[in-house]
Amino acid sequence: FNTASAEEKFIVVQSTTSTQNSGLYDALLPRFTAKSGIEVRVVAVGTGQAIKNAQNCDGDVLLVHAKSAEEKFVAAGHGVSRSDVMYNDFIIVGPASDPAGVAGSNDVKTALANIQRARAPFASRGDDSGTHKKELALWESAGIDLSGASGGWYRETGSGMGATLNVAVGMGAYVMTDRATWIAFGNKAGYGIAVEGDDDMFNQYGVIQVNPKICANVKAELSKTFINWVLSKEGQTAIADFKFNGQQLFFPNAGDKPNS
Amino acid sequence: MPEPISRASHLSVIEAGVKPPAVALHDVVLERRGKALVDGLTLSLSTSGTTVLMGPNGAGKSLTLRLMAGLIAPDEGRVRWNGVETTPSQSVALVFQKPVLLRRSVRANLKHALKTYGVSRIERPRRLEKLLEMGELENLADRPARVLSGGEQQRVALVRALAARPKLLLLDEPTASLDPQATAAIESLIRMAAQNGAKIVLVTHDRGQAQRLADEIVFLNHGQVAEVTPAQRFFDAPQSQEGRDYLDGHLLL
Amino acid sequence: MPEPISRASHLSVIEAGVKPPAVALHDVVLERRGKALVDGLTLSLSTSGTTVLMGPNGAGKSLTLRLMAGLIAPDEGRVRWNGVETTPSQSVALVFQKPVLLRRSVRANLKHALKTYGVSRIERPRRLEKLLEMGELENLADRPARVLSGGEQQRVALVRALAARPKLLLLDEPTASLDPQATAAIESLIRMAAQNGAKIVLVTHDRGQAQRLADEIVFLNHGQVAEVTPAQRFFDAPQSQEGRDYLDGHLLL
Amino acid sequence: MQDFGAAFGEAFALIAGLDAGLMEIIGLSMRVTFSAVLIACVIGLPLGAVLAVGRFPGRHILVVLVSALMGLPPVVVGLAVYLMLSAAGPLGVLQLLYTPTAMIIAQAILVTPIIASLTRQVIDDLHGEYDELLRSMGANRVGMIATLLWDARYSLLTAALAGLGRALAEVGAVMIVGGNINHVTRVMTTAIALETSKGALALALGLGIILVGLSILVNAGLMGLRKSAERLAYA
Amino acid sequence: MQDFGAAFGEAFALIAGLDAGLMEIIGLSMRVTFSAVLIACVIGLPLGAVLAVGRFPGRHILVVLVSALMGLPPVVVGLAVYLMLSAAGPLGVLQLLYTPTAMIIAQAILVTPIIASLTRQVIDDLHGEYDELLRSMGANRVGMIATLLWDARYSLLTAALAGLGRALAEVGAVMIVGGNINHVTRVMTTAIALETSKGALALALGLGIILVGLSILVNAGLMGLRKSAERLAYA
Ligand SMILES: Nc1ncnc2c1ncn2[C@@H]1O[C@H](COP(=O)(O)OP(=O)(O)OP(=O)(O)O)[C@@H](O)[C@H]1O
Ligand SMILES: Nc1ncnc2c1ncn2[C@@H]1O[C@H](COP(=O)(O)OP(=O)(O)OP(=O)(O)O)[C@@H](O)[C@H]1O
Ligand SMILES: [Mg+2]
Ligand SMILES: [Mg+2]
Repeated sequence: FNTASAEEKFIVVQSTTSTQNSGLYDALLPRFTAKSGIEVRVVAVGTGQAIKNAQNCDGDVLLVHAKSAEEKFVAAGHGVSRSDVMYNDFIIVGPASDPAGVAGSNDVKTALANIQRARAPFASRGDDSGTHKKELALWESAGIDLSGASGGWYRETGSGMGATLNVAVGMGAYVMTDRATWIAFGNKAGYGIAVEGDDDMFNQYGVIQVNPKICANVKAELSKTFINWVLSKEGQTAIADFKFNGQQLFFPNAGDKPNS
Repeated sequence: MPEPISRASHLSVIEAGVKPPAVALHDVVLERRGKALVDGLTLSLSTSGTTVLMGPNGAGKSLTLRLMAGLIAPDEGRVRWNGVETTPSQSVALVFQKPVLLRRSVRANLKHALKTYGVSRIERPRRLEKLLEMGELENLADRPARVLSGGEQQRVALVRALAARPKLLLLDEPTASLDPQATAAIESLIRMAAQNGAKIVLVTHDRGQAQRLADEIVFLNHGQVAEVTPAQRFFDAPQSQEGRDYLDGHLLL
Repeated sequence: MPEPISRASHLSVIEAGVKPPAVALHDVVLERRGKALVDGLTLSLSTSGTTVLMGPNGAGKSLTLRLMAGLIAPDEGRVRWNGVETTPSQSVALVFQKPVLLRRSVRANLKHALKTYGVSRIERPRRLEKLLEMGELENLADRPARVLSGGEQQRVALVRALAARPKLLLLDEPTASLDPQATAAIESLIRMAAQNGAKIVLVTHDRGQAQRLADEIVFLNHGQVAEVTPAQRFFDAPQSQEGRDYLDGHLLL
Repeated sequence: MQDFGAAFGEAFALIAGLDAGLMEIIGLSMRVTFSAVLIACVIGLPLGAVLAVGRFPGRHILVVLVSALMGLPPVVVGLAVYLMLSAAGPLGVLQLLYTPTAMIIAQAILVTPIIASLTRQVIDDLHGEYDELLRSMGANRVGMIATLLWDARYSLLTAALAGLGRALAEVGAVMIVGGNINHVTRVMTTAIALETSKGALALALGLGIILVGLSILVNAGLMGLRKSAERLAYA
Repeated sequence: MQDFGAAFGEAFALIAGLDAGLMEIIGLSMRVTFSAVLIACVIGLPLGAVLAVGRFPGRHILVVLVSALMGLPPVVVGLAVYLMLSAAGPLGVLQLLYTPTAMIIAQAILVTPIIASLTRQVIDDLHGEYDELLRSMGANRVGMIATLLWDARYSLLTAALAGLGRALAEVGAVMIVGGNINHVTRVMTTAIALETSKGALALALGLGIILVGLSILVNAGLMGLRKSAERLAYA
C-alpha cells in the first residue's frame, strides 16, 4: 500500500478497547508524534486477541492489562520486557433501583454475595479478558460458586467492555468495569457506581516491546522510543493530565518497579 | 379453390348502429420513439360478425388489437367499448401473435385461465375437459406448455381465450403455424363463437381464411385505415390502392 | 392457382449418391418424459436442392431440424453431416419457428451474427448494409428487435441466418406470418441461396409454397418418415396414406 | 499457517465430540436464521413483486430505497432494535431484549430488503413476458402477483438463499440485541467473535468451518429440493 | 426514543459541520467498498456465467458451494485473511495487514460468492432463451458468455447492488484485517462499532444514518444510470 518513506515511520500498538474507548490515545499520541515524528497506529481488540496478534508479530508494542498473561508472554520470549505504565481500578456499576442493595459499598466480596443472594442480574464479559479474569477471581475469593448460574441471573455476554455495559444497561444488570471505560461511557441511562474503593479492585496496565529477535519486522528502534517516552516523565505527565469531564482516568506508576 | 362458405350472420359496420359499437377507435395515435406507429386511426366495429384486419407487415394490425383489448392506451384519441371508456376486460379475450404460455403444464395453463376468468371452483374440472377436447389437447395435457410444438401452442392459446367466453374475441394470426386439419378445426371454433354472438376481430395474411371467415375486411396500412369493405366486395374489387397492391402481391406468387 | 416455377437443379435424395449426403439421420430416436417424439427416423439428404418437410402439427418437424442442426443429440441412432459425426456448426444455419432475437437493436443483432460467424471486422459494415437491404430492414435498423412486428422479426431472423452463408440452411416455417409481398421476397432469397449451392431444408404448412420451392417432399408423421417423394409427384399422388389424408385435409377447406 | 490445520482439527474434534454446548449453539443459530428468513420472505416476496408490477407514484423512489437498504449496517439495525426494545424504549414492556426473538427481529429487518430487491428483479424480468397476457385476461393485481411469484419460484429460491446467507453470517446485529449471552442467545457467529477476541483463533476458525459446512448442507438440501420439484412439476 | 431524535441531530450536525475526520472515513469506506465490489464483479460475473452455461463434471457441486459461500461469516473471512497476511503468515512479507488493501481483499472474498450466485441465476434464466440460438450460430463458450452477460446487464446491476450493500455494511472482516486504526483503516462501519462500544449510541446511529444515506445516493445514481442507458440503448 502506501510506501512513501515519510509514512513508513510508524509503529503498531496492540491494545485493549478500554484504553481506546476512554480517549486516552487521542490525548496521548499527538504529543508523542509531534515530538518524535513517529506515527502510532493503535489496534484495539480484546486482551486475548491483542496478545495473540502480538505473538503473530502483527504489532511492535503490546499495551494491555492482564498482568499474568503479559508475564507469560514475556517469559515465552515473545516480548522483550514488561513495564508498569499506569493503573486505575475496577468498579461495579448498577441500576438506580439497586435490587441487591449494594450501593455505596467498598467491600466487594460482601457486595457480590448480596448480588448472588438477591439473584439480581449480573452481566459478566465472559470473554477471558483481563477484566473477566479479575471478576472471576473476585467471585472465587467471595466463596461463590457460579456453576449453574450462567444463563440465569449470571449472564456471560461474551463481548467487550462497552458492549457488555450496553447489555447490562439494557437488562438492568450489575456489571464490573474499569473506571476509565465507565467514565467515558455514553449510555449510562441512570446507572451509577455501586461498589468502589476495595483494594482488591486494582487494575494495572503494562507495556511490552515485541521481541525483534523473533519478529524480524518489528521496528525495534521506533518502538523503544515510544515505550521510553511513555515511561518517561513527559509521558507519565501526559497520562496524568488526561481528563474526561474533569476526572482523571489513569494514574501513572511507571518506574515503581520495572520487572523483566 | 376453396368454396366461399355460407355465413349465419352478416353485419357490416356501416349497417349497424342501433347498439353502440363493440369497440370504436377515434383518431387514435400511438407513438414510440418519436414515430407514429398508429397514425390517426378511426374505426368502429359492430357488436357481431367477423371483421378481418388485413395489411402488410408492420401496418399496425397487432397494435390495433392491443388497443382494442385495452392493453395499451393511445397517446391521442380514444378507444371505447360499447360506448364507454372502461375496458370490459373480462369479456374481451386476445390471442397474441406469439403465443404466451405460463411455465406450467397445458392443463395448469387452462386451469389458471378458468380461475382468472372467475369460473367457479366446482365448474372448473368440467370446463377444463371441454377445453382440452376442443383444442384436441387431451394427449398433451400434462406436457409443459412451453415445449409444445408451434402449432400445439397456438391451439392452447386459442382455447384458453375461449375459456373466457368473450363477447369480443381478438385473434392475431391464430392459424399461422397450424396444419390444414387444425386450421379447419380452429376456423370452425371461430365460426361457432361468432354464431354464439361473439364479435370476432381476426388478423390474417391468409387470403383463403379471410374469404372463408370475414364479414368485412378492414385494410390497414402505415397505421391508418385504408378501407373498410364487405368481404365479398373486397376480394373482387378492393376500394383502395393499398388494398389492390396487397392483393396483387398475393396474385403475383 | 400459382404456376409451378422452374427449378435450376433438381436432385432427389434417391438419385444422389456420389457425394456423401449433406445430412443423414439413421434410425434416430428422441425421447422426452418417456415418450418417443422422434421414433426411428431415417433420412438422407443430398448436398443441394430444396427439401420441404411437411406433416401435421406435432409430427416432429421442428425436432428434426434441431437434430439436423446438431442442437440436440439423439437418444438412439446417429446423425451425420457430409458423412462425419461432428456438427459443422459454422456452415449450418437454422431459422427457428419462433424467432429468437437478442435484446438489442436490429442492427446490433446482425452485427452480433456477423461477428459470431467470424466475418472480419473490416468486412462487417458492408455485409451489414447488404443484409439490411436484403431483408428490407433499413428503416427498422435502429429499433429494438423485440418490439418489431411478427413479420418483421421473421425477416430479421432469416437474413441473420443468411449472414452465415450456410451450406445447409434449415428453415422452420419462415414465412408463416409474412404478408404476400414479403413472402415472395423471402422465397426468392431462398431460391437464390439454393442456386448458390446451399442445401435448403424448409418446413412449411403452406402447400403453395411447398409447390413453388420444393425439389422433394419429406412427409413426417408421429416422428417417422411417411414418405420421401419428388415434389411434383407428391402433390399429384402422395405415396402414403398419411400424405393423402394431409392433402385431403387441405382440400376440405 | 499451522492455525488453518489446527482449525480443521478443532472443527473435527468439536463435531466428533458431539459437544452439547456446540449443539445448543447450532440449534439456536438455525432457529434464529430460519425464522428471520421466513419472515423476510413473507414480507419481501410480495413487496418485491409489488415493486415490480405496481404502477404508483413513488414506486421508483421505493425501489431505490429498498435496494439501498441492502446496505443497512448490522450494527445500526442492532442499535435501533436495541433502543426500541430496551427497558427505557417504547417496546420495553415486551421484555424482548436479549432473547432470540429480538435477534430474529433484527435479522428479519436486515434480510427483508435483500429478498425484496432480488425478488423485484426476478419478477420484473418475468413480468415483461407475462404482463400483457395477464392483463388481457383481466387478472387483478393480486392474481397477477400470485401467478408471477409462483412461476418464478425456482429463480426466487436464489433470492431466498442470498437472504439466508446473510442471516447465517450476520453477527453485528445479533450481538447487540442478543447480547451473546451464554446458554441464552449465543449463536455460531457470536461464539466465533468471542473466541476471536479471546485470541483462540483456531477454535474460532473451527467454528467458522462448521458454520460454512452447515451452510453447504442447507444450500444442497434446498437446491436438491428445487431440482426434484422441477422434475416433478407440471402435474 | 429520544435517542433516535438525537441520532438525526448528530447526523445532521456531522454533515453540516463538514467534519474533516468524517470525510476521511467516508472516503475510505467508499474506496474500500467500490474496489472490493469491482474485484468481486470481475471474478463473480464470469464465474456465475460459467456456472450457468458450462456443462462440466462437478458443476452442480460448485453451484451449491458458491451459493453456500454467500453465508461466509465475515469474522471467519477476516480471520483467514488475517492469518494469511499476518507477519507470521505465508503472505506476511507483503506487509498488507492493517492496510486498506487487506480490507479490500477480505470484502472481495465476501462479496464474490454473492455476485457469482446471483449472476448464475440471472444468466441461467436468459440462457434458457438464448442457448439454442447461440449454439446454432456456432458461438463458442466465450462468445456465448459475453453475449449473455451483455444482454443481461440491466438485471445484473441488481446483483452488483446486492454485493455493494453487503460490502458497505460489512464490519466483522474489515475490523480484523484493518484494525480500525484512526486515520489509516477506520471506515464508517468500524467507526459505528467503536462509538457503540463507547456507549455513544446517538453518534453511532447518526453515523449509521449517514451511511444509509450514502447507500441511497449510490443506489439512486447507479439505477439512474441504468435507466438512461436503457433509454439510449439499441444504438
Ligand atoms: N415499442 C415499439 N417501439 C418501436 N416500434 C414499435 C414498437 N411496437 C411496435 N412497433 C412498430 O410498429 C409497427 C406496427 O407493429 P404491429 O406489430 O402492429 O405490426 P403488424 O401489422 O401486426 O405486422 P405483422 O403482420 O408483421 O404482425 C411495426 O413496424 C413495429 O416495428
Ligand atoms: N421437451 C419436450 N418434452 C415433451 N414433449 C416435447 C418436447 N419437445 C417437443 N415435444 C413434443 O414433440 C412433438 C413434436 O414437436 P415438434 O416441435 O417437432 O412438432 P412440429 O412437427 O414442428 O409441429 P408444428 O407444425 O406444430 O410446429 C410435439 O408433440 C411436442 O409436444
Ligand atoms: Mg402482427
Ligand atoms: Mg414446428
